[in-house]
Amino acid sequence: MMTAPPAVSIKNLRIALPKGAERPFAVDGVSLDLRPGKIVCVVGESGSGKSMCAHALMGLLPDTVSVTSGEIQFEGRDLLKLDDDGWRDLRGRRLAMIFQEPMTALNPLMRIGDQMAEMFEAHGLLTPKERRAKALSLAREVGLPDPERIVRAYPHQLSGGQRQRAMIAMALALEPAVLVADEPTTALDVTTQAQILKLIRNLQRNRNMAVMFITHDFGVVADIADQVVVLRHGKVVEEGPAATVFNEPQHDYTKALLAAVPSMDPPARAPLDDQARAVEVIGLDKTYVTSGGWFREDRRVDAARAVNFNILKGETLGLVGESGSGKSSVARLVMRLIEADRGTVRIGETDLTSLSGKALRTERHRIQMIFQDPFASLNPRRKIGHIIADGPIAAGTDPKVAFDRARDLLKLVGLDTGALERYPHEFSGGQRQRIGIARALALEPEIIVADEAVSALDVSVQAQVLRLLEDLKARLGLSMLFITHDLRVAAQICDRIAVMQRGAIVELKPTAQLFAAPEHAYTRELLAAVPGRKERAPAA
Amino acid sequence: MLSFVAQRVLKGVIVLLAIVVLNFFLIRLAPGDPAVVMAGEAGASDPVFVKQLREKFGLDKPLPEQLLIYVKGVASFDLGFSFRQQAPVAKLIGERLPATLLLTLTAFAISLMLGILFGTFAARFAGTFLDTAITIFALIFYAMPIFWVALMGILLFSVTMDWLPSFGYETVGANLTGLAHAVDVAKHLIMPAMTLGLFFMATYTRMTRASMLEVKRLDFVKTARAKGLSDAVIQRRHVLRNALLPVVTLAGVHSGTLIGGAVITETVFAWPGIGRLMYDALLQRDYNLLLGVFVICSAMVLIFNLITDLVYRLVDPRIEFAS
Amino acid sequence: QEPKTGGVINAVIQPEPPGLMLAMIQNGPTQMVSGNIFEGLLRYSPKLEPLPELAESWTVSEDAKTYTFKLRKGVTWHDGKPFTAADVLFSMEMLKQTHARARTNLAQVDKVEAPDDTTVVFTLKQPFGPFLGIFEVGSMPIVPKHLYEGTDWKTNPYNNAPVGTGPFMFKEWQKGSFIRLVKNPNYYEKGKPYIDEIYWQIIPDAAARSVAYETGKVDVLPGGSVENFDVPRLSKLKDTCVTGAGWEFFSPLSWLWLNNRQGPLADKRVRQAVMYAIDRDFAKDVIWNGLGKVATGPSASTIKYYTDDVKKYPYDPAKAKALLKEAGYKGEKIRLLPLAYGETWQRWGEAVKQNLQDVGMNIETIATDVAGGNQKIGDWDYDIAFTYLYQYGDPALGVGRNYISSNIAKGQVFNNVEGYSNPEIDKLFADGAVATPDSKRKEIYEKAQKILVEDVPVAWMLELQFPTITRCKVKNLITTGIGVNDGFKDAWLDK
Amino acid sequence: MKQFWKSMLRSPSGVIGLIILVLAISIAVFGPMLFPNSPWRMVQRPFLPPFTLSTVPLGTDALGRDVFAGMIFGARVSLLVGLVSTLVALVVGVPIGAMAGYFGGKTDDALMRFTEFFQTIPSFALAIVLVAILQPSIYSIVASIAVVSWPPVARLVRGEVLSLRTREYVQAAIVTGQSNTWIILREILPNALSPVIVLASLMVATAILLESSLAFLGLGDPNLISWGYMVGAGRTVIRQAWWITVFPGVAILISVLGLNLIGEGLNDALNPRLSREGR
Ligand SMILES: Nc1ncnc2c1ncn2[C@@H]1O[C@H](COP(=O)(O)OP(=O)(O)OP(=O)(O)O)[C@@H](O)[C@H]1O
Ligand SMILES: Nc1ncnc2c1ncn2[C@@H]1O[C@H](COP(=O)(O)OP(=O)(O)OP(=O)(O)O)[C@@H](O)[C@H]1O
Ligand SMILES: [Mg+2]
Ligand SMILES: [Mg+2]
Ligand code: NI
Repeated sequence: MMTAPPAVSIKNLRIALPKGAERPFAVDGVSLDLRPGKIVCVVGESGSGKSMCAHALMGLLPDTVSVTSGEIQFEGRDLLKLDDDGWRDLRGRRLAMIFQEPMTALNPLMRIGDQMAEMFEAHGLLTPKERRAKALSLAREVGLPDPERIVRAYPHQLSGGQRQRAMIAMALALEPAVLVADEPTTALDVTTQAQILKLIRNLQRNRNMAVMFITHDFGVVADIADQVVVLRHGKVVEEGPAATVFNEPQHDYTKALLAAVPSMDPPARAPLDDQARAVEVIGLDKTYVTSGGWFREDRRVDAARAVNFNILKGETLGLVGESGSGKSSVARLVMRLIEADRGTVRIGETDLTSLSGKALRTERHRIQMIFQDPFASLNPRRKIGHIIADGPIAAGTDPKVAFDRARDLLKLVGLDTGALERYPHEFSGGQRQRIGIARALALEPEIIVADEAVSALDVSVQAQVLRLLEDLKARLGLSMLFITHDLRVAAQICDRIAVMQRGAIVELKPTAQLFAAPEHAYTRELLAAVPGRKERAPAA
Repeated sequence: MLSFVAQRVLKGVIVLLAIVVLNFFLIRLAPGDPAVVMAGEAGASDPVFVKQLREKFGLDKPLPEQLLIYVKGVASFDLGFSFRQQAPVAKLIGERLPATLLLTLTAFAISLMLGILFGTFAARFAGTFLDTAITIFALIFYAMPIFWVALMGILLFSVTMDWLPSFGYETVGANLTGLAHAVDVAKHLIMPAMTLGLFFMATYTRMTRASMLEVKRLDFVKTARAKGLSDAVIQRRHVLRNALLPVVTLAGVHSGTLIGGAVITETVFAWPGIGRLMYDALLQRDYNLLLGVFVICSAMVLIFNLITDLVYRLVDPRIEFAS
Repeated sequence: QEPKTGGVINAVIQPEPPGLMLAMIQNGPTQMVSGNIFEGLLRYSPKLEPLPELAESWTVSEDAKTYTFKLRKGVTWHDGKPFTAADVLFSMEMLKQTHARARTNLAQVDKVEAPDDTTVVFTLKQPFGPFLGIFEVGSMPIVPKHLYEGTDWKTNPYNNAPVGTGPFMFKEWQKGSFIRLVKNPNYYEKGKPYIDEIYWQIIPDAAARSVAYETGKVDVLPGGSVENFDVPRLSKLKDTCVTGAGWEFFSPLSWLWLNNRQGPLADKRVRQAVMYAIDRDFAKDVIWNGLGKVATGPSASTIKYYTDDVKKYPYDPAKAKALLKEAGYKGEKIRLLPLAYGETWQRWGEAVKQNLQDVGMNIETIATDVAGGNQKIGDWDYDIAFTYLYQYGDPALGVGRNYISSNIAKGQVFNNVEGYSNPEIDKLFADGAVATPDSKRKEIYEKAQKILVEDVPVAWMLELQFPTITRCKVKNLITTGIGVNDGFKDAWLDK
Repeated sequence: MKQFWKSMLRSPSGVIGLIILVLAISIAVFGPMLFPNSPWRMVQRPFLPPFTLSTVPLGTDALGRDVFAGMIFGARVSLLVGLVSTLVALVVGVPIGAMAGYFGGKTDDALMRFTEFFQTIPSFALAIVLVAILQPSIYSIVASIAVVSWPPVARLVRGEVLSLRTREYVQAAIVTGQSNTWIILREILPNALSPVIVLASLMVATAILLESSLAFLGLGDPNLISWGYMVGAGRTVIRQAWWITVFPGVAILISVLGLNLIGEGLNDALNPRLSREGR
């Protein structure tokens, strides 16, 4: 099988970035082959040039970048020498692509079916009626429920997974020889992700397609890759069959990446039963109502249904569940960023839900939050020093004291004090998240709520931040509510884990117990969906 | 949908009521007494006579009472009586409204059509000479005072070339009917509508251009390209349609400015619309008439807004009829 | 030349009249259009001699207190009903309530009677010199009794479709576009009018009016309908005739109200300085295109008993400066109100401001529209204000009202708003109105003029003439002292 | 800030616009000092064509006043009206929009109805009425223009704030216990600024034109000369003396063009998608 001639052969590809970019070449001397019936996974940290390779292969590079050398051989031609018409002919018909963001990759104003039919229209195939019929059968093929209805729906009326299925249907419409999938599941929750991965795998096998699959998630790679290519700073650092790369990584970078993948085995933890309660959440209810109109009924979402839990001093409680299950809503309710319909949140002895205005403001320092996106959570126009010191200053601390403390905090999270005078965009993602942590600590809180605090980070950076959190928590005796959709992360950091589904907590148990003996069906489903469960990161 | 329209109408009525009440006082703040103006025109002034006039038109009553009478009238679709023109306000406005609607709607259509056309071109050839040329061309009409452009148009097309009539709504005394009449009105309409429309065209050109460039960058355009669709289809079906949405909303919001801009256009081209009526009413302190014009104009703007909103919502399936 | 019958005339009317019911609305454009629909008892020659109109003849009693008018027979209203003396009596009653100037004039009348259908007798309280001068159509239009008696005049439907006895009948008014009058086929003067139809075109913008004339869309530009600066160019167009005639009855005279009550202008010397400081010849030549005349005093030269044997105020900035110095003027701020009647007046305001500033006066222009300006002037809240007023042929009608102290009444415009009060002048005007014979009146009014010119209660500027521009084929348009207002009665088109 | 100037100077339209604006402003500021002749003084015979006399290089108007002096003094008023009324509109519109967007709910509803009130009355008509009521003067003109131009600002700011309010850094500020005023001023507004600045550059242009339209209807400040006034005043004599309108007209055109170019440049410079393309 390995001897089959490559469908696509990228040779020595070099793509130049415009002046002023962070490095001169997005991709520098990359060579790789895609063979029929094989999935090549391209992995690497964010910005390593994965998407650039994919786009070059589809001839969809942005105007500002250009290929300076190399070739892409496909069916005996060099794609880089193709003219517009040539490209148009190949795209869709012979080369197809699935994009990362299923929402934005579909035209919001066109019905799904029409967008599928366009595939045929673009190449002048079939009559309009046949196209519609074909769209319907495609929808069925990718397992979209109720296909008759869905082809008439607009993208926003579909769930993320459904949209991604529609994208896949489109990509497969003309049975292309090569499929390029650029992080097709990153935006999806684990259960949906697992379904989509299975779908791609099956379709690819059935049609003997060559697939280039881009991801940063080693779990995913472990699940589907035949061949793995590791990119770093635009260069291939390692390449080989999946098993080889996983089990005998050659390059240090690959090793580091693999080491950083958290394991599903929860480490042993000291019991905390004798500690006092830091947070008590009693019977929280929250329902969002969006008025419908257009002959539609109002949309009601129960984001929290009788949510009860408490966190002991020094404990980390994990809150997991698929996307949309209500995790963030609970976090915001606990933080009093939104108002609960019912229920009480108690911090120590204080009933937070009964406070408002100034009284609330003065109590806020006791519970702080670390936000998901390290960039989005820092005001791009304020210096780090201010970002950290603003809270204490608002609470009445003398500015000089507050800045001194900010300096100490930066040291504590491992940044040098020069950072005080810089702006957020001058830091890396991991550094930014550290700033976020420093800000949360500045108010000397008793409790920290971390809502997907590490999801936006690369595995390697993620590992660093998690270590830091553990360390700080132990040193400062904090309690933590740790929200994540990543069960691997949860396994590593939580004392107990609560599983949420449709606004309700369905299971709450010490971590080891939960992983060892999930009781609720949903928990089991969730655990099963974690990609790469079969393989073990060797360093774990 | 129905409840949405009902809600919007209700809110519109509230805004209109506010307009009535506030303007009622606002207009009366202006120095100048309508009775004195009228007496003055007779070339004499006589206290007894002025008093008679005030009584006749209820101007001697206390303001709150006058307001009450007015609001009651408006509630029963009676906009009051014009002291000055001695006719019901509704009738006076009714006579002028069709002309204004014709002018503003045509100008609206022209500005949108040309604006979108040029904007599309500019976006398509962004950064090239054509783009710059279009931008400058559009800006010239935007940067020139309407009254000046109008006069230039008259000099060029009426005086020098003698192609188009320079004033009015139709050829007076020609007594044309049917198609000939329509053609005649159209000929009269071209210049005013163009002058007014070209000014707004600039905004839409720029808006369309920016919006197109923005949409062009969105992922689904890449999807479309990945399908192998031709450029023309991508531009039309994927880029333009999405790019138009903000332009249409802006156009709705702009309608107030458009109707306001008609005051000058109507003046220069002697177009018998309500813009001019309003200005004259102001000069004469014809309170009821002025208020009436304001109410009607605002109602028009509200309706315009509602229509563009509805269109927007129909075209864009994402929007729910949230209030 | 023998008049020809037929043809359509397009004339400009500016601004659009608010209504055409002349008895109730008397602004300039209304008079101009409705002067052809309604008629008065008399009309006046350019020399201001009374001419017959609805009244065929008239006699005045010995004691000058009884005026008997013989009405024309066989006159009908446009709706076919006969016109009789009852209509005249009714009109007098109605006008007292609807026509400010008629009301003042009729105050002299003790009673009006109609011994028969064709005779009307006015009995005055005392002799009133200018009485025969108050019967022109704009001052005293005769309205149909049968359509107005017992109705609410304000909402009478005939306000919008007026019915008169005049040579033209109202046909159609498209608001904002045009007013259309058609020939009255039953007009009592046989053969008249000659013109079939008149379209009064409504074009609000001055430049557009010029273009309309230039492109042949209109044939008549009545006085004031184009900017003065454009007149020389238009008059050079071929087949174009320009005349300044037709304003004799009105004799518009422009002046600056000077607030005699307060501030620097309370000082006669400062007021005289204003007269010296302003270059009125410049205004005449540059702003008014050489039309009109520099005024010498309160009376226009076309008015009875005018005299130029008064103190002269030539343009003399040096003298003005000297007078100001003498009066001790220290640069106090003086507010100037221009007249919001368009470009010409705006320019004039600017020029006068500049003139006054040149002699060291500290002028601030206050802009208002007409209504706001009237209010300010009426409330005496100004220092200097532009105006122009009609003089109606006789000093007792159009001159005295602005200078006698009994006419000082706050809140009113067009009376003695400057606040000039001089018992001698009061007496002279009181005597002048009732004095007989003519030579006596002449003596009185000449004396009054001398005193006023010395005191400068207001600063007289120009006797205005508004040029009427027509195609030369429009003949006989202006034959009387009231010009275009009743001109179409005799006009004809030389095709 | 440095970044901003860099990207600003990289866009050619921005540079040209800046040059024009700087030129116009220096004429407005220094011109009258170098050229102290009053533009109202009648210095030569009326309708003197341009380029005939070196003392009145651009000819004279209907009263024999120097067109060149008018241009220089006019720059002051036109630019002042444009800039100040825009500033006032911003001062009114930004807080209203910010409050509506930030507090949402009833506050938003009330403030937006209020805004709508000003937006549905045809803006020019409202400006005319206001100027007429307040009597024409530079103050009332600026005020009226500001009154009709703030609603779009408020709407824009509201939209921006509405989306910024849910940003994580704003929430971070809330949970650290900062006050609403502080959050609006420090966290939200600075980030809503770029579209506002772009809009403002267009508003300056609109204000200059609005002033000229008011002057055309005779509602300008009679004591101050502006380009709009000159165009309006010369319009009726354009057949005899083109120069009276053409010079100030071109001046308006160039200024508005310049401001628009700046707006364009700002748009490019401040739009992260454009300026950060490739990072
Ligand atoms: N402001 C809102 N208005 C209406 N519905 C909302 C709102 N915020 C969240 N929702 C809905 O509430 C549900 C729970 O949302 P929430 O953000 O709490 O989920 P989550 O578990 O944090 O998901 P994710 O993993 O994607 O962050 C979802 O269905 C979401 O669509
Ligand atoms: N349009 C562009 N213009 C200039 N530089 C770009 C452009 N798009 C991406 N780059 C740069 O090219 C490099 C490679 O980007 P690429 O999108 O291929 O990364 P990636 O590996 O797909 O990362 P991610 O996992 O975040 O999607 C990065 O340094 C990026 O900043
Ligand atoms: Mg990528
Ligand atoms: Mg969440
Ligand atoms: Ni992930």
